[in-house]
Amino acid sequence: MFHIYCPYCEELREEEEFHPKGEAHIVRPKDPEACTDEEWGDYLFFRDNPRGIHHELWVHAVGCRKFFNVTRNTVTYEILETYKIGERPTVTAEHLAGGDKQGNVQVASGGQQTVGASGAAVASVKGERA
Amino acid sequence: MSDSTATRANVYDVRPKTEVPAESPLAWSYHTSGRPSVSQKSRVVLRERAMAGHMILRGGAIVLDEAVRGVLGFGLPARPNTLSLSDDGARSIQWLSPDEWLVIVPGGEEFTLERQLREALGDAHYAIVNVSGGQTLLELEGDKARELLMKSTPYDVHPDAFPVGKGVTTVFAKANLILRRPTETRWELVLRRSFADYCYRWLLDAGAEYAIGVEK
Amino acid sequence: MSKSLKQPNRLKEGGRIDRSRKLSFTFNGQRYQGHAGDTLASALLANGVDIVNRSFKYSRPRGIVAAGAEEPNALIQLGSTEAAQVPNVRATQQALFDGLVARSTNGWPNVQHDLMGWVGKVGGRFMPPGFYYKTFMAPASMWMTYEKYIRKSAGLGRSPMERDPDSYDHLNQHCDLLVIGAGPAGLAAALTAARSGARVILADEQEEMGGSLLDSRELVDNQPAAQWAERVLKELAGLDNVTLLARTTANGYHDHHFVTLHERRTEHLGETAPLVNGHRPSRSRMHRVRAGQVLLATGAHERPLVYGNNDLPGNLLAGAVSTYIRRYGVVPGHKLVLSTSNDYAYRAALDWLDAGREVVAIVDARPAPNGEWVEQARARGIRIIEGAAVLEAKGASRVNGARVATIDAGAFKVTGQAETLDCDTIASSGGYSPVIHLASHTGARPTWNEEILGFVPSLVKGVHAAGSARGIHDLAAGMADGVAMAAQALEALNRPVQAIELPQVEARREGAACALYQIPHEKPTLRAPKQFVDLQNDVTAAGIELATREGFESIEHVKRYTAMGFGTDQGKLGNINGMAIAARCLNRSIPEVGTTVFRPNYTPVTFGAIVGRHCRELFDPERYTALHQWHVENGAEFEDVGQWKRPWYFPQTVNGKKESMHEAVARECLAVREKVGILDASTLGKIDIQGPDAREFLNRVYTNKWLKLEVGRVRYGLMCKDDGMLMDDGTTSCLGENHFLMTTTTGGAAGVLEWLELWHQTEWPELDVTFTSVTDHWATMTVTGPEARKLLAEITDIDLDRSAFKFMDWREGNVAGVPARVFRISFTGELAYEINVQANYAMHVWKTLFEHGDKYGLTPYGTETMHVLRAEKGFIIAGQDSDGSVTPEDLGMQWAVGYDKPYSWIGKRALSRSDTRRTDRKQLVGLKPKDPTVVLEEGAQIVFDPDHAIPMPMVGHVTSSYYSPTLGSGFALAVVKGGHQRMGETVYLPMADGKTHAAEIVGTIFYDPKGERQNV
Amino acid sequence: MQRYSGFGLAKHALSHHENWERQWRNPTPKKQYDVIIVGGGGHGLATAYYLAKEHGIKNVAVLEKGWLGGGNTARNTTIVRSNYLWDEAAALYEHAMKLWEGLSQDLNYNVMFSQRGVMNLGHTLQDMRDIQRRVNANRLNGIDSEVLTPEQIQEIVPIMDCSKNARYPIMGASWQPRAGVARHDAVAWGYARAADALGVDLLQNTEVTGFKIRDGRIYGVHTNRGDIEAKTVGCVAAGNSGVLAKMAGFRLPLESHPLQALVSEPLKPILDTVVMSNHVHGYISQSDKGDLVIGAGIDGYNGYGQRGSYPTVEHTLQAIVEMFPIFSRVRMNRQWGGIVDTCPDACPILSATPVKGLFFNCGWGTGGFKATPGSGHVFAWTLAKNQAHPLAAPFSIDRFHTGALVDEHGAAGVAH
Repeated sequence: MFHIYCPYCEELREEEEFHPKGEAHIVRPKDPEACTDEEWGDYLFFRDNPRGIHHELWVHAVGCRKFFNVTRNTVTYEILETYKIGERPTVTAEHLAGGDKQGNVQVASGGQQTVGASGAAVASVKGERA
Repeated sequence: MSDSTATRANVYDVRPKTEVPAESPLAWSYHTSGRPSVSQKSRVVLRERAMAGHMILRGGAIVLDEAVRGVLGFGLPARPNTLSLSDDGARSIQWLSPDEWLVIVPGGEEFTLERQLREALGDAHYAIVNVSGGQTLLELEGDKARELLMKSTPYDVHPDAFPVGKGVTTVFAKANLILRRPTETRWELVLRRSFADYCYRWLLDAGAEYAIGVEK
Repeated sequence: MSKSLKQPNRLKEGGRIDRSRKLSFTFNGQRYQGHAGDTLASALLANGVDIVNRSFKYSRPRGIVAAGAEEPNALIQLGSTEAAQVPNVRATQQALFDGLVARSTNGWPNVQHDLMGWVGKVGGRFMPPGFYYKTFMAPASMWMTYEKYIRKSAGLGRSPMERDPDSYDHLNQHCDLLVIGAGPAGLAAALTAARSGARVILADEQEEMGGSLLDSRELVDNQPAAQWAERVLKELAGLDNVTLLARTTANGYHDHHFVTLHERRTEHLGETAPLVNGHRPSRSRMHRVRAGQVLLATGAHERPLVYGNNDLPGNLLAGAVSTYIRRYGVVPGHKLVLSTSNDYAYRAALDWLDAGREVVAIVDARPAPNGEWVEQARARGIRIIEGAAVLEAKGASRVNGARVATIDAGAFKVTGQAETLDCDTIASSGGYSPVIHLASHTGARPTWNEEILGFVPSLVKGVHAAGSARGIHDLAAGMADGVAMAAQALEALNRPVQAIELPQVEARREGAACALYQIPHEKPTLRAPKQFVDLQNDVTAAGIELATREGFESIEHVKRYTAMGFGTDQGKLGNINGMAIAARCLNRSIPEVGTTVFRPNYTPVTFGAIVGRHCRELFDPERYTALHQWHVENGAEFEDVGQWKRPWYFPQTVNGKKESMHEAVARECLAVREKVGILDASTLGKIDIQGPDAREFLNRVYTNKWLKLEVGRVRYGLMCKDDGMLMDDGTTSCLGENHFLMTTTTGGAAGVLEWLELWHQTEWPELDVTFTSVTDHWATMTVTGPEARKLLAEITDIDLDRSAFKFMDWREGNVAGVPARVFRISFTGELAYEINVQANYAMHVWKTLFEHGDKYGLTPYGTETMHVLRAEKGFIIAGQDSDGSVTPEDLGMQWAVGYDKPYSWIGKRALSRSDTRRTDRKQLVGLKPKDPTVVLEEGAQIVFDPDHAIPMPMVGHVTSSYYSPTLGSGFALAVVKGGHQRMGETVYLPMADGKTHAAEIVGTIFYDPKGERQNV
Repeated sequence: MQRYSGFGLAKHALSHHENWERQWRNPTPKKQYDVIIVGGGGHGLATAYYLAKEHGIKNVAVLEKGWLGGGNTARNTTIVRSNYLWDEAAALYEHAMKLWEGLSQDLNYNVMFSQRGVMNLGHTLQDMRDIQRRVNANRLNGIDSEVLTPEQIQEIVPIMDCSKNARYPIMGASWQPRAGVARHDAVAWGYARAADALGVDLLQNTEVTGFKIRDGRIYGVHTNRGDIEAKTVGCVAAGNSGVLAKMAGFRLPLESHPLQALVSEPLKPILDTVVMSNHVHGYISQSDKGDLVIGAGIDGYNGYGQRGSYPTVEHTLQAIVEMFPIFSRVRMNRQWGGIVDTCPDACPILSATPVKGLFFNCGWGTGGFKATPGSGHVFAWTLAKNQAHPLAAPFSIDRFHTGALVDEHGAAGVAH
């Protein structure tokens, strides 16, 4: 059971209070009518589904009812940061693969869940790029 | 998209002007599950504070804080998951989310309060929703109250993690509720009406080993 | 009888049992006696019971092997009454209580004389691993018959056949540091953390805390080691920041340091929870622990050696021998042969000798052992056979000899002439495997450590292991490690560390152990006497060899092909031996063969404990409206809608006979159509929407138009997902220029609110609007029927004149003296008023309506009547007439689709995809059965050609179907391919009973098509 | 291939089992194959077998990064049924069912397919509508399926609580007598042995690290054991499909989720059928070894960790004890998780891809095991003919663009 830092409640809460809502940062096309069927289908259904770092949307359903983003390793399940809607992640697969800060990832205030990515997380991200 | 006009809302008093029989959300529960009496052996005591006024405030903290201070004499709680209380403890405001608070006042005050707040808030962006019929408040006391809560909610109720003045929305058995600690010895549970019977039966069942009693 | 009460193997003194308290118990129908402090296993051994079970596959006699969680054989059925039965309890973990009743789980007619044993002996050779994959195939039709007999021999214990009389509960715990295991490392760690002020939980699975200290030969501070444990425990018990949980097994390590601890609260007291102050406590309790850091001090399990007939009763783990002697005062035999690969096991021989019984020999696989205990054994005159091992045990129902010879372990060869030693007990030790189960639950793969000849845990961040659990088996070093690891955990918590002073433990010189798993035999493994690896699943070394021979080379394949490690002990004793054997066969090293992964639970846990209080009446919340009591008192039958209990219909008793549903519904329907009915509609979701952008928001989430809805007006709306499929529907009223009240379906309420928040928070945060659930705040009563106005007029101050209060208007005023919002909307097609009042006053208003309603024939109706009435009007139920593949257009509701709204509302774009543009989509129509007495089955499939062979092309199905008392016939709503263009055509519904119904496709409105009745 | 039979077993017993042959070879990879199958689970092995057996394409390699049958084949709850709602899904699963019915004999490997019947309980009026809809559809599609009353249910499963006092009383059920369970590992091994015997190279510990793509066409794969060429590549790697798609440069409409299951300790036989309830959310059967095999729905978040959240296990057991109160004292032995690739419509993808010659068979969600023979059979046809098998055609990736989903959600038949 995950322990998730709600960036609005500013504390760690049990997973039972949250609902996962799939991949984060999916933007609805500005002009849907101008989309082809393929573009519209991509928006509706196609996902990155990475093995490793995943940015995902959660809602603090039994709590403040706010949606927010979670950066989580889908293999180790380690949560690397959580951040509010409208913010961008500071921990990304590219960032971690880059290397130098992997042991001690600094995150914007309030968003910090756990400091640093585990070796396994880094390895899996690297593996994916190899 | 937004304009700066006042929130033009439908506002009116949902309380009857005349004496009309009213039933708390626990009326059915008392009828079917009864109220185990409080005895010497009771290490947990339950008490309903029925028919209070419950209001949801939505809007920006700074604006609302000023209005609330003006009307109620005390401000919004400053931090997430906390509670502010009037001096006599009869009125409270609880943080629910960055733009949402729960105000609980003695029954009958809510409509006046809403009118006064709306007046004070003027053109600001805010919302006030009366939810008094939709919830009720239970008080829990006794030396086993904390253990009873540990049986029921995954939230940490240890005094280090849950000091006086804290209040959270969290999971309670298979329902959810607002759990707060206004004083050293007292816990408060704000229940949704339709789940109240389930929560009550849960409390009686889980509290049986502490000889839980229910005060009238 | 009197003989069996003697406890022949009980020592005169010693052990941690309470000799003053005698407990009697029954095993396989025989009465025995033991003492408080015994486990069932120690009591059985004390009484000289050798055979405790029969093995699963070969039905061989089996005795007790171990003293703890790793025991594979002594699985018993507990319970004297049907309801108290517990299957597969490990006798080594069951505390003895007075009156305990147990029996073996296998053996027919009994474990002593088992007929299946004969089958196992003769047939065993025909049952190599995987034998069932290779046979029982011909003829194909016989498999189910074969299987019937295979199943008969399945299983260990049996399920109770009655309800559990006990209850279970959960306790949610939080701590800074969870220490698992209260042995030397765990106690040292817990004390360190406790003195440092951290919130500590210390859990230990045994009846008594102390772990190996309880049976150690070593002295701590020059006193028996157990005394130090007692001192530490006493201090910990006095600290507020410490929770001690004995009899509590950490059985699962879940994500982010969430650990489940199963506390057996009463299982040591009786087979059901005893009364305490007039109340029965929970039988066991699951602590759901969220820990900041976790320290695993779970110790190690001794590995047995794998030799011929190593499963005969009388073969024990060396450490178990010591435990039984020192902790329980029981010597499980008279003449001992110890076969070992290491020094530590020598304590078994020394303890045996101290107990006054004969040690025939110690057979040590090492060429020249010389550790301190080895020298002690020599000095005490024990014969030590060096460079040798036990090749096989002799005996029929108990060991009566051990064939011993020198071996070359590396070359896997017997090098000397075998000698048979006369003995009744063989203790063996092949080394110690750290208990890494919990660490591997986290997904971390353990790694092989050649130095300690075992897997050590890999640890994710926040998990620490100390002492034997990570291969530090030395007592002093293990305690020091406990302190060090606790300090490491506290540092991770940013807590200052208050160091503790470690006690004095005399250093003991210990020789190196050798790697030894399977003992070679003169015969090749496939022909040698059975050498068991996994005792519970009857997996032998030969079986593993055969698996590798057949190409099963991954250890996972070997395990699955042989079933090794799939028992209730999850291979605690056998897995590493099995891997070593596979490695030998494949000519690889152990880590090359693979690693060993464990899953929760560490030891089995009753379903009840996991379920906790969430069963029976508390399985799932029942949600009630404010009028529930009235419904109950007026005889309502209820329908489950989500978690709500809604009145389904109100059967009346007419002439002493209770109405059927059909009769009640017919009466209720006619009452509404002809007079007036009342429905409790409080369960509908209600969302208060405020803000200057509320209107724009509605315009985007609903398919239809909202910008011009006036204050005082109500509109029906459809909500789609962005794939264009209908999601929910309901009415929304304009309460103020910036204030709306949305209603949703009963089941959709929570989902719709979250949906609105999702779009607002993530996509359109610039819109100034808020959503608040007021479902529970308002009670809703629908008064509907031709007499509705007259009735309501009696108790309201609202002007009900049709010109002042029009259809699809709402008004506020008082009803029965209670402020109310009244909505003139209709789901029945009749004149209708939905009265909303603050829920605390609902019962008063409802009763007042009945006080006045009698003369108008006011009739309460439930959801069934509501369905009939709405279907007659062609009103849909989202989720019944639609199913996630239905667009508003499919429903023929183009009138509720704002094609020219400027903003591309949710669902709009999807309606123009190629598939949603098809003209032959399934479309909602009405069906009129050709035979008016027929009520079509809901879910009946529709075909155009009833004579088509199976498979028949299906073109749709019936979504709603009822008998209409108003029309005097059955009628239905259905979806039919291209249905909107097929009015008047006939379709067919072939049913399971062989009948085929014919029906005409008609419009969806069966009653009052112009809508005049609701608009009066 | 050494033929298996009862007589053969007896003969081997007399020679102390010293003469059993390998069930499959351990070959070294060739440089080039006609077809490469990525993924050595049940579906991949079945695909290879049918390619060789039905289409004469024997120069085939199955690349498995771990051990054969080590993915969901090894971790599922072994339910086999074909009573799906929509014609397209029902046809595919019924095709599989028919192959199941002769599979042990076809493979000369007893996969212990046990047709002990599967029951889907209904607890609400809407459940019953859905059940009737599905059962009627099944019947007209030629699939055995019927609606049971609570009395009939009680007769088949006497130990279940069918009383009116239950929180959600049982109102009825759908019942497919031909459905049942099979021995999951044996399915992979049986296909492996049979495919190997036909000349297919089963390459274990061989991980695909990339695709060789030129001008939008595939011509091989990179692996940890070197490059291997093939003009046709089929990916059948549940739990890894998204990762493979990314390597090939496109995305799929998939999310990978944990799906948990658990078993009790072995019990004497007590439950003869498979009982499933979508409403209280749990399903249960008893294996031939005596374990109660139990599962529920997927965890909501993406996960490749082969484990899920503990509350899911709690809720599942609550449902089981609600249905079977007598199991309260039975003990849970082990729990584990698989990784299921789920599509938005709860139906699989059997499809060509934007890369010519590269095909994907994925997205089976919780339905993978039961489809194994049908999936392999249909996918082999598709690979052999470079054209979708008629049963596969509705399951192309295109449907997520046109909107022609086969929506098994809400059909009460989706879970497992």
